[in-house]
Amino acid sequence: MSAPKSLSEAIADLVRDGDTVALEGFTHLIPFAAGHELIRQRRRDLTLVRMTPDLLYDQMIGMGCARRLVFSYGGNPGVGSLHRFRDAIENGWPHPIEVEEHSHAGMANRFAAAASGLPFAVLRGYRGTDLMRHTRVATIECPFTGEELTAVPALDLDVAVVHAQEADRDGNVQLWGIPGVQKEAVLGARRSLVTVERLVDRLEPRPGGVIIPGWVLDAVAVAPSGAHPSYSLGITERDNDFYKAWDAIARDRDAFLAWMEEHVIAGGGDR
Amino acid sequence: MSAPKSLSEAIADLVRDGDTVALEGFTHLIPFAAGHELIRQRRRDLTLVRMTPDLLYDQMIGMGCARRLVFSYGGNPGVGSLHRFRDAIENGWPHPIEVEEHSHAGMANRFAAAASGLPFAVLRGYRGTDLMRHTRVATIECPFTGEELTAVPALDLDVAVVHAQEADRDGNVQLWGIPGVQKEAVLGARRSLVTVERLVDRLEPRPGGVIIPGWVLDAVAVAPSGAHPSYSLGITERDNDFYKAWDAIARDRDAFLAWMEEHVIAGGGDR
Amino acid sequence: MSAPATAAEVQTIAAARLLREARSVFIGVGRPSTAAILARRLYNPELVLIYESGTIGAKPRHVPLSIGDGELAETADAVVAVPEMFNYWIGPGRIDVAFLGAAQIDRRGNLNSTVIGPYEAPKTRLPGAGGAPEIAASCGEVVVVIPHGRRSFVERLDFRTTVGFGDAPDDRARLGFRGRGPTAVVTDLCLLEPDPETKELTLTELHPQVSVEAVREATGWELRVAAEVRRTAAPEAEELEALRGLSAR
Amino acid sequence: MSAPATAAEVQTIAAARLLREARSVFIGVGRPSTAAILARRLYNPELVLIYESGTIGAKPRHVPLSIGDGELAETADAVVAVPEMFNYWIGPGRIDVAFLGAAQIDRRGNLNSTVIGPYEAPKTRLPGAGGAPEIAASCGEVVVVIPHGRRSFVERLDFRTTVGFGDAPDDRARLGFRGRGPTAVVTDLCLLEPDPETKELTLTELHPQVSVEAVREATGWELRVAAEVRRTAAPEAEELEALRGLSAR
Repeated sequence: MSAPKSLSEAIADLVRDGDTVALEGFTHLIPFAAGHELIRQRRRDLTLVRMTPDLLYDQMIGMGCARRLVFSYGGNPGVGSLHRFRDAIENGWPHPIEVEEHSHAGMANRFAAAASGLPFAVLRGYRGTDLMRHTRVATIECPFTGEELTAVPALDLDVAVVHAQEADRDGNVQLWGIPGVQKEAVLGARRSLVTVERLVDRLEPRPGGVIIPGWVLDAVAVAPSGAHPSYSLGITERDNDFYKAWDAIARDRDAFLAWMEEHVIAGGGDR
Repeated sequence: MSAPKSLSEAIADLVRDGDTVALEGFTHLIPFAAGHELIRQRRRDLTLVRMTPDLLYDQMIGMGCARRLVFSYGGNPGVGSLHRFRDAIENGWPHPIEVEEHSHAGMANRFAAAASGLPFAVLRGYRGTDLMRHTRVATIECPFTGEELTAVPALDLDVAVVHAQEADRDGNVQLWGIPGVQKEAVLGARRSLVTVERLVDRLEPRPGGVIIPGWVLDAVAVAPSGAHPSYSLGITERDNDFYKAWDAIARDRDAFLAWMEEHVIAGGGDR
Repeated sequence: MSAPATAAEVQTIAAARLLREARSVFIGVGRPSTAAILARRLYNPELVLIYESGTIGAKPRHVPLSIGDGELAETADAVVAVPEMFNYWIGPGRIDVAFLGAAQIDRRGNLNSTVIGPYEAPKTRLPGAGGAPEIAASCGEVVVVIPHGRRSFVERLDFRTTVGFGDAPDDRARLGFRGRGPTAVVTDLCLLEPDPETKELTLTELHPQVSVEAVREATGWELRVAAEVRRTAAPEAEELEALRGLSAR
Repeated sequence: MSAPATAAEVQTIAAARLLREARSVFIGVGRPSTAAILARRLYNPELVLIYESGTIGAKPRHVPLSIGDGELAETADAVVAVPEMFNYWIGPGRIDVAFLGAAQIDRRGNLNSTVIGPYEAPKTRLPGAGGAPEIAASCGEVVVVIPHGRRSFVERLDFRTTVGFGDAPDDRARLGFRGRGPTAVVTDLCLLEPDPETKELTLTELHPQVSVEAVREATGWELRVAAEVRRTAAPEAEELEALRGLSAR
């Protein structure tokens, strides 16, 4: 890890067209600023991986960044549908996307397997469901008991992007609050970027703090409020009103494009 | 979880002759007080499980509690041999014990599998070693890549005992510092006991704090300095001099028995 | 005097009442979440609320919009990473009750939250599985909270996202599941419970003013009705007041 | 003027010098730990020290007696649970160099830390594997720090606890190992490195005042000697002083 970079430079350096990219954050600490930069830099043909696509991937799908989506829950939590995600799958707008879906337990274990450098993980899951026939899992037998369990393949991530509360000047990162699968995403990807609310001289360990050493990261970029409308516990609050308002914005293609143009494209890098 | 019990009552309630018991704590927070209580209560035929048997299992083996030992590193860290452990294996004193040994990676994954309610875990490990032929592991093939990996069976624990810094009056526990495999041990066992340095009215979350809710525990007992000569970070210090002195005490059967009689048996429950 | 209870309010209160004895409950967003928070408030102050975001023992004062709102993390006894939540807490069956919703349910309590229409070309793309398949397999029991109507109570699911009782009474055992499966389905009209033998969902309790006929009408299969159908106790003033005080921020 | 360097001190300093360029090093107790702490002090202040107890980036001022002393946790950048240490950090090959000790080593750098004598009835029961098998398989490279003598440098191990190069040059690849294996063995007499082709350990550097003959004498197999054998630079006063200042508490 070298010194912090600008977000636009970090994205330009680390993410290429056609990459498999996970922007993670489970409800909390979703890296919106980084996703918006990907939209502004017009990345195409990405395989977008996230447990919960949320508004961020709704936006990226609607802006044509995605060729493929790997996920486990594609809703606007507590509000309803992700309309751009639906429009892409149901109507192929702006273009068709491929879908590979899993359960949360399956996705979490796929991240953990990637972080562990293993080709697969084992869990009790998927059995008896139609998911088994529509996704990439396999049945595996316990060599000790003979019991049948389910294997899921490790995620194969080119890049992971996560958001955290703070980094020190050596690029060591600390996040606290709901930790999701961020550590697994970063450790499971070939390249990684962490956006942070702020730089500090020294990380002061916090209750619930997860520290990711700078030497396993490729870049850190400062992006204040970079999780909005998601949040950074202790620094910003979840903008639940925006989550609700998004339903109407995203329902209509033109309203969506106008909103993205005004707030993301024209808004430049300084949201 | 009900209210905290006395240590002698908790041990009497939870641990039976013949049980498979893990007293865990990786160098830090080793539950010596609980182990001494097991010695005083003359538990027999135990299968003793620990990654690092350390002085505690040296004492329990020497006092005849163990029928079987499951472990991955049986040394006095930084000092040398565990003489009672060696005497049992090399000379069958005070009686022969069976041994099942693993690597640390294997044991850690066996604990994690137990905590996950899975019959086995997968790792890259053991391959090419003589360990593979002398312990319980199996080769397993990745159903996606065909790669051969190693499976280890989940531990099958009747009881887990760990030590922590503090508990509140509802039996919620917090430990901090090196967390070892304590959470996995507690979650992977049928019954569990946590000894703590102190009771507090309310757990104040700490940096690095691991909180184990009282509702997954069977008993909490207060045992101040209950990790000595190991330590409870922030409360007691590791007694390195004792670790060094143990070498001479344990080397000789009579010296060992005399020490145990004086400090553990006659010392009663209030060490 | 406050307004009379709506059908949705009766549903939420009836669901909440099922948690009087539970030690721990796993909840998602929406009405199941409201019911569990209400239960903790009214009947069971020790009830441990667990969200798949990783918060164990959360104590929300209001109904959170998402399962990851800051208040959940701030008030939780412990917050764990998502892999730990599924591997150490849900998978091994550590949680007593799971409250789940769905878009469709069939007579054996199987759930669809994936698609309406064919999978490859769906008419409606739903959010997908989330945690439901493993939660329903592993938690001690499942309570389904779902609106009652012919679009949701269907003869045949478009997609089986989550197994209730599968296709036969012994399917859960055959699949190696730990939990007992759906023990109740709470709708805005009634409560259904599985027949002890066949595991087919059976009408056992009607909400106030609802008739058996109305439930039949809203059910997309030929409904089984228990020999004796109970009547849900009308919400108490205290219950209604508490529920209305919980509205989402 | 201070006392001249002992053979053990030369060994520790020679091992420490191998860490000038490393980003991260995995260390156990004893001389390997001293060497790594010395390297961080003298040559490589950014060196990340990782102990299997879960401490990442520990900054001990003294040599800890155990790998879990409080100072390691208190000064670490991060402290993780043991399953995470092995699964997320060691297994995937995230660590550049591992410093390991052993009771026996053979000509292909395989290690024994399990038993002397037959496994079922050992003459000497050693501590066992600990983290060594997976550490040696996965870390970028391995440096073995071991006293030189016919009891430790043996023709045939009594037990193969840890694979160096196995039985043949391509064994590591066949076994699917990530790391390059032992790149150096540092003893109190010399430094050995694997032959690039055969992977057999070869004497490449003699410590001050040690002869090739003395090394042969202390080696339990017919020793390969490089065409040109280097001479270890005598410890500098600064190196000796720093090493002597690190003594275990």
